[in-house]
Amino acid sequence: MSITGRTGATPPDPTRVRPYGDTLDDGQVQLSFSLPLPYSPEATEAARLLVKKMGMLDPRVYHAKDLGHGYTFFIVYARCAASVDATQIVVPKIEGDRMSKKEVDALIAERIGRPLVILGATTGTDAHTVGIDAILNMKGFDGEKGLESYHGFETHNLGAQVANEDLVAKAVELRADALLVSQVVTQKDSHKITLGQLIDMLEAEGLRQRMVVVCGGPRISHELALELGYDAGFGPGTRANDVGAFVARQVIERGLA
Amino acid sequence: MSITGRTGATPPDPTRVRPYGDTLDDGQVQLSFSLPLPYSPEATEAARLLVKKMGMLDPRVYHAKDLGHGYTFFIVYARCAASVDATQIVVPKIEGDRMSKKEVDALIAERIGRPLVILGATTGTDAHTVGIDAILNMKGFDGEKGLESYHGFETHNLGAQVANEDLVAKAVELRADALLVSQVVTQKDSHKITLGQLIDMLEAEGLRQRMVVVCGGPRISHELALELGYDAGFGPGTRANDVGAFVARQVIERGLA
Amino acid sequence: MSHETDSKLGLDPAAVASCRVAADAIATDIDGFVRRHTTVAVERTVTRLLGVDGVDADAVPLPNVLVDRLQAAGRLGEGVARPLVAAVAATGREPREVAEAVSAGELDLLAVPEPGEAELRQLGARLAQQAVDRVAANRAERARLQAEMQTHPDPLLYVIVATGNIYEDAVQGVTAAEEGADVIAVIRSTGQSLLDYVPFGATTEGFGGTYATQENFRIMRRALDEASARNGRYAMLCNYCSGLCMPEIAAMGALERLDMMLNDALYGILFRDINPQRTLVDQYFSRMINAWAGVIINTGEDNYLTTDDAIEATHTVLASQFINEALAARCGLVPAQMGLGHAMEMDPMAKDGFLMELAQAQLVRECFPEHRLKYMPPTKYMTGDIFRGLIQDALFNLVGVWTRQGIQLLGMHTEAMHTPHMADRAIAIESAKYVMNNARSLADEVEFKPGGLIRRRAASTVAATVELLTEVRDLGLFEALAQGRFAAVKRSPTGGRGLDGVAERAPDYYNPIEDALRASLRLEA
Amino acid sequence: MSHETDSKLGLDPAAVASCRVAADAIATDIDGFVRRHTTVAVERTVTRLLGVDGVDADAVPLPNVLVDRLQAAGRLGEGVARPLVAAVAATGREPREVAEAVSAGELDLLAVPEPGEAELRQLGARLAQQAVDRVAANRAERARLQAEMQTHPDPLLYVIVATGNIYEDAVQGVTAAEEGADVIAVIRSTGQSLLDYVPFGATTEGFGGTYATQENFRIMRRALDEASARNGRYAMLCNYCSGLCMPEIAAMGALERLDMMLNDALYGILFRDINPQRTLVDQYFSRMINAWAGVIINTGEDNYLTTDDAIEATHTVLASQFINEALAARCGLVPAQMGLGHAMEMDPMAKDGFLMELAQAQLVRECFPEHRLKYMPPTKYMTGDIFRGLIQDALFNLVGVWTRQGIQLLGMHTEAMHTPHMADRAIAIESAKYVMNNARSLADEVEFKPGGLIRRRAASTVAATVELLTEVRDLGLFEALAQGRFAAVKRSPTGGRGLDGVAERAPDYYNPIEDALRASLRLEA
Ligand code: B12
Ligand code: B12
Ligand SMILES: Cc1ncc(COP(=O)(O)O)c(C=O)c1O
Ligand SMILES: Cc1ncc(COP(=O)(O)O)c(C=O)c1O
Repeated sequence: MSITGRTGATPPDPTRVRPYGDTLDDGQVQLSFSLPLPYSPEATEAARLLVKKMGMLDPRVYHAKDLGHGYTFFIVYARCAASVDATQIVVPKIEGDRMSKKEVDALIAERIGRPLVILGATTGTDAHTVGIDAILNMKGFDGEKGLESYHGFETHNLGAQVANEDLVAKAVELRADALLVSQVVTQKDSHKITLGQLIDMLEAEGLRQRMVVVCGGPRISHELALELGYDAGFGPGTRANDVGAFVARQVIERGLA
Repeated sequence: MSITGRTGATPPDPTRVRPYGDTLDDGQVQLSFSLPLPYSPEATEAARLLVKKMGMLDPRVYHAKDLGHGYTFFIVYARCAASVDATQIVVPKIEGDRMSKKEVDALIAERIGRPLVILGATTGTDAHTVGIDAILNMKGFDGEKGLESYHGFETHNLGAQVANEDLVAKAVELRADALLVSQVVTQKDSHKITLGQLIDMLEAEGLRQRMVVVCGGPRISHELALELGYDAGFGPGTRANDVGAFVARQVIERGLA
Repeated sequence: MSHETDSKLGLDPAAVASCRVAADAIATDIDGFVRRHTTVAVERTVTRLLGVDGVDADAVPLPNVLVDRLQAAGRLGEGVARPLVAAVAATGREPREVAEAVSAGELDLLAVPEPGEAELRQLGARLAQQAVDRVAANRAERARLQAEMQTHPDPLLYVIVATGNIYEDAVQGVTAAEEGADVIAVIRSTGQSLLDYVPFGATTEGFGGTYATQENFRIMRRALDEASARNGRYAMLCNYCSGLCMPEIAAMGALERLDMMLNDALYGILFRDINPQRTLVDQYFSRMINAWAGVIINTGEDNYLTTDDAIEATHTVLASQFINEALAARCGLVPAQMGLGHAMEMDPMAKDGFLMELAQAQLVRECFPEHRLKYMPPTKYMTGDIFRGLIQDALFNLVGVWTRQGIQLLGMHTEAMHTPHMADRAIAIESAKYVMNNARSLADEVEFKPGGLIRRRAASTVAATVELLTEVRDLGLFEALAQGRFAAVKRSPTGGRGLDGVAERAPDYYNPIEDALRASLRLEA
Repeated sequence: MSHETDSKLGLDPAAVASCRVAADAIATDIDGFVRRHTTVAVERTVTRLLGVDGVDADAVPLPNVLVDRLQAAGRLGEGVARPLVAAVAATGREPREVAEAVSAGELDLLAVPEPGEAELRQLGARLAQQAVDRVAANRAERARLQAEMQTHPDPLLYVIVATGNIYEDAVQGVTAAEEGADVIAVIRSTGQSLLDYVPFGATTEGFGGTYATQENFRIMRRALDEASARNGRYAMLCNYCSGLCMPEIAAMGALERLDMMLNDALYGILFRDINPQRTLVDQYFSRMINAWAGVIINTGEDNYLTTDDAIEATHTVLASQFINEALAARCGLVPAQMGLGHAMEMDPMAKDGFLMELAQAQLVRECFPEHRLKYMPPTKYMTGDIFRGLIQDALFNLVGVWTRQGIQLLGMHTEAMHTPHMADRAIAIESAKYVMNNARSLADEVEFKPGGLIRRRAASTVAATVELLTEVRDLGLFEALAQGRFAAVKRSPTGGRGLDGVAERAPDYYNPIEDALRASLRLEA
């Protein structure tokens, strides 16, 4: 790895992207972690060696803190020798231009002619409702009203701790056009398990293709949602209009209404 | 890498030490770095891929911040798959039990019988004196008086920005028993350059073996000092008595006085 | 403290007094309801305190075996003590042996002939007294240990451990105690509050926490006692006494010398959708146990600001604290045991938000001058930006020491990602110690300008609180909850989980533990 | 502001007034000395402002070529303007062409016949006026740009860039401006202050900074002007006007529209071992240039607390600020241009350290109510613990906004390891914006208890300051420095670097730039 820096207004090379501290390609990375070793010079050396094993150059342990009971915490800076080719990266994204509430309502009125029935819930033992409420309820989020306020949607918010079976039963009962599922707790991948089960159940009942099924939550990406068999996934900062637009477009595209 | 956790009061295995988050061997590491890529989902993906290239598992980009002008900052957590064998680590250390000021003075009085002449300076263009003052001057550091207060030492503090030539000349003039050199600025390894030069000059003059030569500073370790040809190196938090004890013992062991 | 001259906020003592009057009326109303009912959890608690523990072959806890039998027979309203004590009298066995026999099918709990009422009550009282004495002994032991060791000035530093594995929890708790934490709270596995039984044994695979089991309590208590002895500082142990097994957990905690318990029916109603009738009845009994055990309870008003807006809805927090105070007092809890909860949850991007938080925290302090207030850090507005998060928590710690809170729940800079890693907690403890020491005397030094933003904010919150409490008094608490007055959540008195475990007390309802506690706590019978 | 009723600290206005009286006497003494001397740097500055720039074949800057010649001939005391203007008159060339000719050996500067004194002075005055006008135009351009763009409330957010490569510096400065920094300071390479010439051209390999060269100034100014236009906020550019070339750098800054300059002889004396006589003379001229250029100067008293103890030695900071104020005023700098330096440098582990820092910061604010105080973050007690460091800086930012400082040097959590990385700076800017917005009105809201720790600390600092200033007045500044009254460092008037560049002014000393500046600034001739 040659550390060059600029000799003029040299732009970075996107095919060989490395971390940047204060000099182009210096590779500077900050790390912190604990080791199950008593606070000692040997522990500090272990921390240094470990960072070397990550393929880093010049690891410098700037801080070692005795956590007690045979554990030590470290703050390390080092230089990353690896690079990535940013020109080769493709991230799946939800397509279509952003639409406002008004535009979504207009699209539904024009192309579907009846309000779409949306069913929302936080499933499993997850008790977090703030995310799904932000999308569904009148109040909304970040100044953007929730789907409840749209003419184009008839929304049902089942709240949290909803068993997948109950959600599916309710979907059948209300002839839902779309299911909106929130998962916030991600410890031991519990979100993936709960989300996966729902898709299995919908497929088993032959319902999966008859509705739009999307999920959301702070650790949900569109990519992960696709992997889990959802039509879309919405992460942090999502606002209702984007979700509404996606649902409406899907229903139209797939001729579900 | 098998993530196990304890099923009882299982102690960690020192031959296979991995980072510890909240479960034995979970490998949790926090990283942060910037990339010269505009804030975008692709940049986030690049950050994730880069951490994978470090040999880490499950990298999760928790935060991406637009730094403007085509740069983005990331906070990532990931799991380190590597481990180190802590039982094999040997760190060179200064030998001998700690001694108090009184003990050092007594040792010198008894075994040498005259005050040792100590010459201290911060060399090169480095203007930081607080560290060397902490060791040499009356006031001392951390409640421990400096070497100036010892009966066993006659100290000369040349201050900062001292050229290596001037230091060597002064050492000859005062028939110094020990040189204490401080280096604080480490950018572009300037400390190593300046410290290395001094040793070269002392050797060229045939003086190196006739005195104790030690260095210190926030980024100096005993190991680095040995590599650079010094008798010892003192890092952050050093107190005068430890330096005094080392110098006195060396003079006695090497029969320099 | 609410007196004008003592108040840094220039609070109107009359307004504060009317909050207390309204809250007392609300509590009186609930008190009447509670005294007419019992629940499966209350009855299971009675069995536990009478010495029943363990599980049957299907891993069903023996307290459930006994009480399920009672309930199945439609006799829950009589209380489990009647048949249980009768069985003890009839068989000469210990209650635990009786339960084992019932579970083994050797004994039909409901077919045992009752001795005379006087004999039954005498035996019941004796067994109950043993339980009450055992709890008193734990309380004395705590007092002894605390007297021997150093104490830390308020706010106490409170941290959580939440690995899902009790053995990891113990390691984490011990390091936290070593670093200076005063209180170690063990977080529960996500699903537990909805379980209508208490799991048994040590947990090694919980989700986001371990189960509150008696064995887990024991493992943690032992680890912390050892650490306390090493450190010369008593480490308090805290767990969650809420959900469908509220009073059972109180009993377990009392038996294992827990020092602090999250204990609030309103939390369960609003955030776990537990039936309001069920959990208010459960809470009453659990709080008597906590009162007698010398446990500090923590209430959950801090959570309101996660579903409602902290700038708009602070008065709901204060109103609920007055209600919780009135409810707790009726169970024998003294102010020093009342960890009334509140939180610093405003959007950190709000201009002058720091001043508003300061006003709120000082207001709560002045309204509850002798209470050990529990102050919750920023959570909702914590993001993946751990560096900003550290600063949010530092400002929170500054407000905490400045307004002399009682229990400072330490914020974690990693709040938005995971339950705390060992180092996250260490960083949090170190920063709290730093900030609080560095600004220790701020409260003595600083005054708030009359007519300024801080005083105005406090005054308007009090005014809104008076209004809300008056309204709740007029509606009744059940109806107020149904109308969504708290946390922006609506909960009907017949909705949620656990209503089927509630029964009206029969005329011959018998609960010797309750009787003994009322006597010990000098509560109205 | 020092009036009792306006003071939050209840300061005694008489004590503050006696500080000013003593400081004025000290400055009068220095003034007399300075007016009798010139230096190689002053003379080189004259050549620069007359238009001389560039280097000779050996990379020696042309200003040095001219002045070295003068000094070699023992004629430094006459001033370079006399022969230079004479040469212009004689050859009809521009001063720069004259310098090139001298350097090429085509012209002997000291052999040119002088025109009559009147003619010389007329031509000198015209050339000087061009320089003064060019600087005035830059000043007007700054005013125009600032009027067009948004301004940020004080404290201004000040960050450094210090990559050692001016092209990286530009990238870092631009991102900082985008993130909200108000001032971008470009740090100098470690050795520059000891160089008795100004390097030439763009730097790509400095140590811990780039050289202060005119080309570097230009590169940064251009980059920041572009960023300012994009952001709609004017980004100020700052550099270091100290060391052996103090006035030359002032001239370069004036020509390239720098907005702020670290400019303090005391810093050079104490921390760079620069000769006191030399740098005090240099400072005088440099400050006149800065005054006319509309540059805000920063003084270096904050540094005192790195070699001396912040709790014990704060009064030395305040005393030095009064001296610097008096010295600066004599050069035409107005209070709004005086960035008097102080710092938050107490051991963070000190109990109630936050209160003491608050007292100090408020005290400095009240002593210098109209000045743009420069407030330095924790540096000495920053460690490798970046998490604690972030909090130290957050408390510093809180004190800054609470006491309404003028220029907030943003602390970096990585202070103990490296000059800031791009992200370190971004984190610092974001946290400062957060804390300052969140606590924006604190100053309006909070009062300090009479007789409390904060007021007592302020009063005792003022008392110690009066005492120290009186002592320095009696000793004279030179002797006080020799005795180690500041920063716990002793500096003799004949020690340190650069004394050989000082000369007594000859009776016919001529400096048309000084004359023009005095006239423009309406200073006593
Ligand atoms: C508020 C909160 C609570 C409240 C919840 C109240 C309520 N009714 O929701 C209370 C206090 C009750 C609570 C309890 C618990 N919590 Co909690 N809680 C949080 C907290 C502070 C904020 C979450 C939040 O409201 N964010 C704001 C919303 C608006 O953001 P969001 O959910 O991401 O939603 C947005 C997007 O993701 C998206 N979105 C979300 N869902 C959906 C769905 C669809 C269909 C779409 C399209 C979009 C979408 O749109 C939303 C708007 O943009 C987080 C920490 C944090 N700062 O993130 C912890 C956190 C989520 N909780 C956590 C835990 C562990 C718990 C407990 C289990 C702890 C315990 N054992 O006691 C309990 C039990 C709850 C349970 N079983 O689930 C952990 C989860 C750890 C993990 N990664 O698994 C966290 C991260 C805290 C921590 N560090 O420990 N919690
Ligand atoms: C104080 C200080 C200054 C003061 C110095 C005053 C003085 N007379 O010393 C002033 C303000 C003048 C200053 C200036 C500069 N500084 Co400075 N400064 C610091 C600061 C804040 C603290 C250093 C300190 O005093 N530490 C306290 C002492 C007690 O610790 P210590 O030096 O480690 O010493 C202990 C041990 O290391 C050991 N020890 C040290 N020396 C020796 C010698 C022997 C023989 C022995 C046995 C032991 C020993 O014992 C001591 C006691 O335990 C650090 C940041 C930080 N927090 O570390 C930056 C820092 C060192 N400075 C830095 C820089 C870049 C500069 C400048 C170059 C910036 C500039 N361009 O303007 C200038 C120029 C100075 C120069 N050319 O050297 C950088 C260095 C970056 C790097 N890694 O290279 C730092 C890290 C700040 C930063 N992040 O940018 N600085
Ligand atoms: C009073 C109270 N009880 C209980 C809990 C959480 O317990 P669980 O979700 O396990 O019921 C909380 C959480 O914040 C609480 O504040
Ligand atoms: C007033 C002043 N001048 C100059 C400097 C540093 O400049 P140098 O070390 O490059 O002379 C500082 C550093 O803090 C300062 O405060």
